[in-house]
Amino acid sequence: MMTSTAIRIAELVPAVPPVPVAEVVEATSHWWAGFILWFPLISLVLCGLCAAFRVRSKLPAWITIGSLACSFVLTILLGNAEDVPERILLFEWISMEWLGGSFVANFALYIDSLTILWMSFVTGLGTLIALYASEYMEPDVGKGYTRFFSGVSIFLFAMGCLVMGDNLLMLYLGWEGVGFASYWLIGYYYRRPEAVAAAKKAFIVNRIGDLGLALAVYLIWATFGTVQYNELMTIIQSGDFSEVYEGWSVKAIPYLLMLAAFGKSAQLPLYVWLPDAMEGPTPVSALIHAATMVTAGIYLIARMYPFFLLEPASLHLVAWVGGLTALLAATIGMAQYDIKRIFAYSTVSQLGFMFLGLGVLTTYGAAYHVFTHAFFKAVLFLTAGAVMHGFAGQLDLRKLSGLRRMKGWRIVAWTMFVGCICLAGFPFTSGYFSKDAILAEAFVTQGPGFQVLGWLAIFTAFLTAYYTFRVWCRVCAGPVHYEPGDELHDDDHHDDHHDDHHDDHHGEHGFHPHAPRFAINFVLVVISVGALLAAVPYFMPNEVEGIKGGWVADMVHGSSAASGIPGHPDHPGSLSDSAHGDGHAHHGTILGMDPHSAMYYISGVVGGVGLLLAFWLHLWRRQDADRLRSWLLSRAWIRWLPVAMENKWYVDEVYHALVRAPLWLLGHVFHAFDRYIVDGLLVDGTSRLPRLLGRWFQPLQNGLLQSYAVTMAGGAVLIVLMMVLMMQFFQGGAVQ
Amino acid sequence: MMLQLASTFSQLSLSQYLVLSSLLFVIGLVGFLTRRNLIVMFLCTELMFQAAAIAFVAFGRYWFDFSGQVFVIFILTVAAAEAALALALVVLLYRRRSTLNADDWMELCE
Amino acid sequence: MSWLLILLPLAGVVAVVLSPARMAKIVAMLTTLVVFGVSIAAAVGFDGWGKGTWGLTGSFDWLSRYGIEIQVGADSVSLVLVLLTTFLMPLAVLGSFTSVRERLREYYGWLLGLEAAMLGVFLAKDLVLFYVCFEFTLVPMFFIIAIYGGANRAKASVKFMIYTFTGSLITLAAFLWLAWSASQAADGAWTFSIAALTEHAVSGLDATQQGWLLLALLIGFGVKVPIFPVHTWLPLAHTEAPTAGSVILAGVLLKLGTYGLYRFMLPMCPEAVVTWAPLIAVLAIIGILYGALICWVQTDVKKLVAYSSVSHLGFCILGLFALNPMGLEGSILYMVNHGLSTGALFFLIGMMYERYHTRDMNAVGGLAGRMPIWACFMVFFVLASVGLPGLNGFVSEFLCLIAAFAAGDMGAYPGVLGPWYAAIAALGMIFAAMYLLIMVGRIVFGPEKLPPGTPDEELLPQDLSVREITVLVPLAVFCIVLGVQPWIVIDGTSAAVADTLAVYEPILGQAKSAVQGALVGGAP
Amino acid sequence: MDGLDPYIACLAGSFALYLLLRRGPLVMKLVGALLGLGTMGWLVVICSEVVPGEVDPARNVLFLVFATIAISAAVRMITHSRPVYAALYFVMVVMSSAGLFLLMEAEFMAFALIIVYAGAILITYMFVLMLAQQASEAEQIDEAPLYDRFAREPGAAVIVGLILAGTIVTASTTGLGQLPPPVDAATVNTANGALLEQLPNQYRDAVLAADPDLVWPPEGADSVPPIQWDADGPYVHVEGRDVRIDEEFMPSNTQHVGWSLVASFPASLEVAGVILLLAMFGAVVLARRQAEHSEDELRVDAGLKPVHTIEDEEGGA
Repeated sequence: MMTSTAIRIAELVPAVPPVPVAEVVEATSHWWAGFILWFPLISLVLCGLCAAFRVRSKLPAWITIGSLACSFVLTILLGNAEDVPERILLFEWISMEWLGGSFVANFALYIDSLTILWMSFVTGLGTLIALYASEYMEPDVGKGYTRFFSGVSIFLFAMGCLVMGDNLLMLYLGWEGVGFASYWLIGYYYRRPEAVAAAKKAFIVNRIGDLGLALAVYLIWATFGTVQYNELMTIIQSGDFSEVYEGWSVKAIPYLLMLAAFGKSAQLPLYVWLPDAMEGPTPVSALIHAATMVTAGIYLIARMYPFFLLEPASLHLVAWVGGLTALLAATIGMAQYDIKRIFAYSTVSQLGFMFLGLGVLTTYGAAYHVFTHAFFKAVLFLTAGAVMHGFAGQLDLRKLSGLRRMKGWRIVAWTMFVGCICLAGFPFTSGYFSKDAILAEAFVTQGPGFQVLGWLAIFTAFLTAYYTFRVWCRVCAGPVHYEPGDELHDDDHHDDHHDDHHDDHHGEHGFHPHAPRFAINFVLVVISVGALLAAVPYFMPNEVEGIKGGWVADMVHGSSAASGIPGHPDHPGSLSDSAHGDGHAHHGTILGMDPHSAMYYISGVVGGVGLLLAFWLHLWRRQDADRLRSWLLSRAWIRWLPVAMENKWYVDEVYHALVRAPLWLLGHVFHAFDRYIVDGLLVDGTSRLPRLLGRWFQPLQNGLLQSYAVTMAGGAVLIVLMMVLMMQFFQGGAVQ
Repeated sequence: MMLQLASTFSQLSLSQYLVLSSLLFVIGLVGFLTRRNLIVMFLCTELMFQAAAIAFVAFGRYWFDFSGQVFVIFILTVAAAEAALALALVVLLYRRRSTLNADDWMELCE
Repeated sequence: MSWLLILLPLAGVVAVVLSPARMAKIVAMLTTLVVFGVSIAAAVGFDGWGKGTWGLTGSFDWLSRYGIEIQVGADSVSLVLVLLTTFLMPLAVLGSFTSVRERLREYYGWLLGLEAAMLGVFLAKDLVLFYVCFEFTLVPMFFIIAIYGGANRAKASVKFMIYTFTGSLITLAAFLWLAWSASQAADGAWTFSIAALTEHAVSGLDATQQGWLLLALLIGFGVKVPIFPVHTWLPLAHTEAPTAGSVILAGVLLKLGTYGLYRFMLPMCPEAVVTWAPLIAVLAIIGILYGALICWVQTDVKKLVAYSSVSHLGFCILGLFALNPMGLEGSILYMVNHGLSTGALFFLIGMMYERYHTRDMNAVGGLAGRMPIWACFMVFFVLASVGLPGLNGFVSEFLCLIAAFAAGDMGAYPGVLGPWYAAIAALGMIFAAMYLLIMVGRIVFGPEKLPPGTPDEELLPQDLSVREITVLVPLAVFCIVLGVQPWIVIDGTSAAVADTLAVYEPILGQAKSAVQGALVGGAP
Repeated sequence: MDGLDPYIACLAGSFALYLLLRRGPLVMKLVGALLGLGTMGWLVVICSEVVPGEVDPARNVLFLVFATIAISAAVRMITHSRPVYAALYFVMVVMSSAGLFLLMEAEFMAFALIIVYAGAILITYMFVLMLAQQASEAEQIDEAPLYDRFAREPGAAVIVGLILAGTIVTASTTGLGQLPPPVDAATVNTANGALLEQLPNQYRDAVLAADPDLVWPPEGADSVPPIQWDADGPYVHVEGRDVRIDEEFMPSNTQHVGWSLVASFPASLEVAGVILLLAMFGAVVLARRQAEHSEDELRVDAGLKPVHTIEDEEGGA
């Protein structure tokens, strides 16, 4: 695996005869890989049948879990197969050819190690979270249950298309498909206006990103004449494209792709939908809005990394946007009270880290962080879900305390602890290693202000540790105390009589939280163990020489993102123009040490300090936190800070004022214009002309029969007269 | 010699009949336009038919072509049919408004 | 076969008129089904798929002195639209079983007459038949709107009639002028054959004359499509028409305009098209964005969908004037897809209206709980309309946009549009998502809200009946089929499209293959 | 000035008509009547001056009498304020035109006109008039309704009539020069003979009346021998000799009309029958519907419950 993917594929392509590419590199040995996609689709169809036959059991859940598990097994089998990368044609989709060109976008799979890496945690976590949801969604059996699981199935199918697709159009299909699944599931509680609004917002904001992707696809096709990965990589390798569109298209492509990635992965300026998306059921938040879908942006950039390397400035932008998003989201997360929202902002923040990693030339770091983040963030959301489920929708961390000491809640408390230390980057946890890989590279890589960015990122890591443990200390530690919520996901229960186990926690006298049962606990334990074990790949020996980072690095190395791995021969090393091409000659330092080893210490210390701060303010002396807050609020010069943080920096309001309101106004203006100017003035005005003309003759149309008769007779008589006169004049000889 | 015809029928005779016919037609037309009584209006149309019939017969006589008279038969037919339908309609209208004044039916106005 | 397709609906008209009123719908249903069957048989037996040839031809002399010989026939493009028409008609009939309750024979008679006229348009090979049928579509539609329409039907029907009629009169003038000019060129031998006139227009007219021809055609067909400034009849007509009327209006009648542009404007006046395509494309883009923004502020659901047609057909026009195979294919697909998804949306709105007697988004909402099946279909077709990949709308929209994008001096195709056209038009994708999801969010989701005066709980309308599901399922199936297997249409029409574009090669030059030549494997 | 004569005559006539139509003193109407009569005379003069040809004086006198009656009756018809009288005047027009038909040797049509027009159609008109005038005449027994007493806009109507009359009169006087001359005797004879050949019985009677010994139709001949003419009249060449045919056996006017009707216009005849039938249906349908409706109205007016209840209609709506 010393050569790059692109070259390998090029070798597979015969020079002559020039036949359509789709038929050339077609692997038949792994034809069953298509079933990774088909299983969720089958599950979708079966769920649909369940809905049609009004199944009132957990059957849809088991169908979904089973088929997702099958997909997972197939993914693992595929990962063990040797001859990746390969292409598997499933069926023809859009395939056109004409003299001098072609547009081929088939329903085909492109399997390489990056695909396998992504699909393994997508399908694996998908299966586990579906299992979790089978219990979590229990109150909705017979009502929304099938709807929920069909949504999950659609999501897995679309995500599969996104990750495994062989061309950009397939990716686009998956891209919009996951967007739709997300819309479908966020709006699951469709009776609640907030949920519907959040779903709509998610879809529309994502569409803005999709626009970027669509334009990127147009531009890529117009520039390179193909949208298939292997062909694209070959052309990039050959460098034979600079003339098209006077060269600007190649520079523009990465920015458009970036827009898409920022939309899907919730980065500045398009992150606003993600926190609102928490209106969906918690398993959805865990699966889609934490672990898998939101990492699609990272995948896109990793997959298209060669395009970004052609335009280094785009990677600067990626890095800065990622870093700033991370910081911004962390500051907002610090000031929220809703557990799920805190986790949502932390997701935005961590995604920012990943983009930072991509921007500072470590696709490996980004991918690794995606991998570990998928586990520990899933754990965090799932525990939050368990809490929500048990406490009738209570998510306010001020109203929950001491879960650790309550019967039946210990597993939840400790798995949440595991998730928290991973997220906080506590030494020797998985998050520690993956985050370090990114942070260190920020100091290593030369770029505009990357040093500053590195320090900002470290500061963000400190904030992360603080707000993570703020949650844990408030909710799980401390004295036992709780208030029930308003039972979010049971809006439509009141018209149902059979739901007996449910009635008792609605009772006026005393609220009994009902602790999670087997499925939830099992899934929590499995994933949290996974979150801890996610550190292991870091220590695995590399198959590929010259790079570090263990298994994940190997996986990334087998793909088009390989040139983003530090140590890879194609790695530019530096993004600043002066240092370009000099490799590691300008290797940065931190405090005089090698960044990689320095980062172990810095990051450990920062994480620890943040953790201690959280323990101090939120466990040992909770009153100090309140005092701090009131102190901040009472000082005019600093008051704006916590207020703005609690109000999410007013970003939603700004968007409303800058984008939505003007467009809405424009809509009304256009509507009025259409009605009064185009239709009223032009169309009706034109039609009024004949009417005016008609007014001259209107006296004739008085409704009196005989005046019509006079007119008619007069007309006829005049015609007769005219004919006679004409005959007299023109045939005058005959008249005497 | 001329058999079966008691007299000659010259162009002068024809012109006399045609002038008579046209005068009758014009009188019928003027009547149609000036009388307000629906029934009298129909009578005027009958008068115009009559004028046409005279012209037909005169031309038929001029050319010794009996199609002219045949057409008069058809005119009679049409007149009869028209009388039947038109009078039925007049009765219908009269029942509604109790008047035969054509000017009372102005709904066609716009 | 073509004659059969045109005459069968007419026979159906007679049968419907003669049958008792309660049998009218059955007779109409059977007729439309038989016509559909015949069209399927015709399509199966058609040997012009993938070739540019004509089939199913037939002719008879009418006024041979003026070269008016009624010729019928179909090439692959028109056959696709014939199939769309015959496919939608049984659904339209089935969909109006309960919504139309009076003057049944008349209603179904008009529907069948409309079908005959529409098929006549698509099957015409000579201008006279084309124009006669093109105009005759107005008559049944006028009565369908004027008799069975909503509260404002009188105004809507008159406006529809006069507006489109005025436009097409100008087109008629252009046609007659063209025929006259051809007869002058051929020493007084008249012909109205489309093929012959096309040939004459390309070879015998100079650029200025072609420009005038283009203008006249644009007015007539542009009103029908409708293109931006001449679209105002459409929202009114759509809103006031009965459900089946809206479906046919959106599904087929609008396609008469795009079909006319494809069949006449593109082949007849290539030089003028090359000159004016940017302007037309700009109008299309204005239509896309303008229509979409207006949709956003509508509260009448039907009006919203109607304005969305203005927006959607902008993409179709954009694809046509990209003047390359992808654009034309995308445009043809768009005609079909818009017919399916917008037709289905009109059906769904009609079903809602039948139950709640309102189309106001402020008055009704959150119907998902009460009508889950309806809600599922609604979401499905909205997504198809939004252009979710995997469903039909995406493929056509994508092809139109990418074709416009790549057509330009610098692009992969020779052409007169360019990236900016596509980039701005693509904003329509976002707007489409906005207004359609807002609609769904209000009438399908959200807290349940019923219009005031809705009867008691027991009397509340039920979910869709089997009949209504039968109407929607075929549409949904075809939405999916065309979404994942668009080659059915693309491969079938590719050669015809290439033939149409052949006249542009001398003007624009061949597709640039510089980059594509560097493709893997040294490619063609 | 010659060319304008007919126009001027028509102008005078129209003015006369206008005087008769407008509301005015009796004197003016008398003036109008005299002017009209004068105009008629002038027109006769114009005709005889302009158009070539001879007329039989006796017939001419009869023609003038009938024509004067017809036109006077027609004028009176459109000026009389009582519709019943108008109808009666129309009968007079019909009678005099029947007389004119007789002068033109159209006996059948003359009597058909009297029977059908004066006898049937006009009687229908009278019935309807009486039906319709009942109510109003009960109130104002000797006053015709206002709308019957005054002509509406006689000026415009007369102008229209003037132009038409001028045009047609000019055409039928000065324009006749373009016509071919009237039929000559030979043509008439040929036509009469041709028709007689089509009528086998009459032909046989004619031949046998002249020569009862003849075998008729002649043996061995496919068709009857043709009628020939010489200065003495028609004869048939049969069995080697000429058989004179008496002129009384020549086909009559009525036979000509009948033959023409069934031989030349059979389809039109059928259509005419259908028209009459449909007219009858139409009249029945119109009258029937009206009868039902008015019956209900009458009942409601009389304070009774209508047969077709109002509730039905409301339920239907």
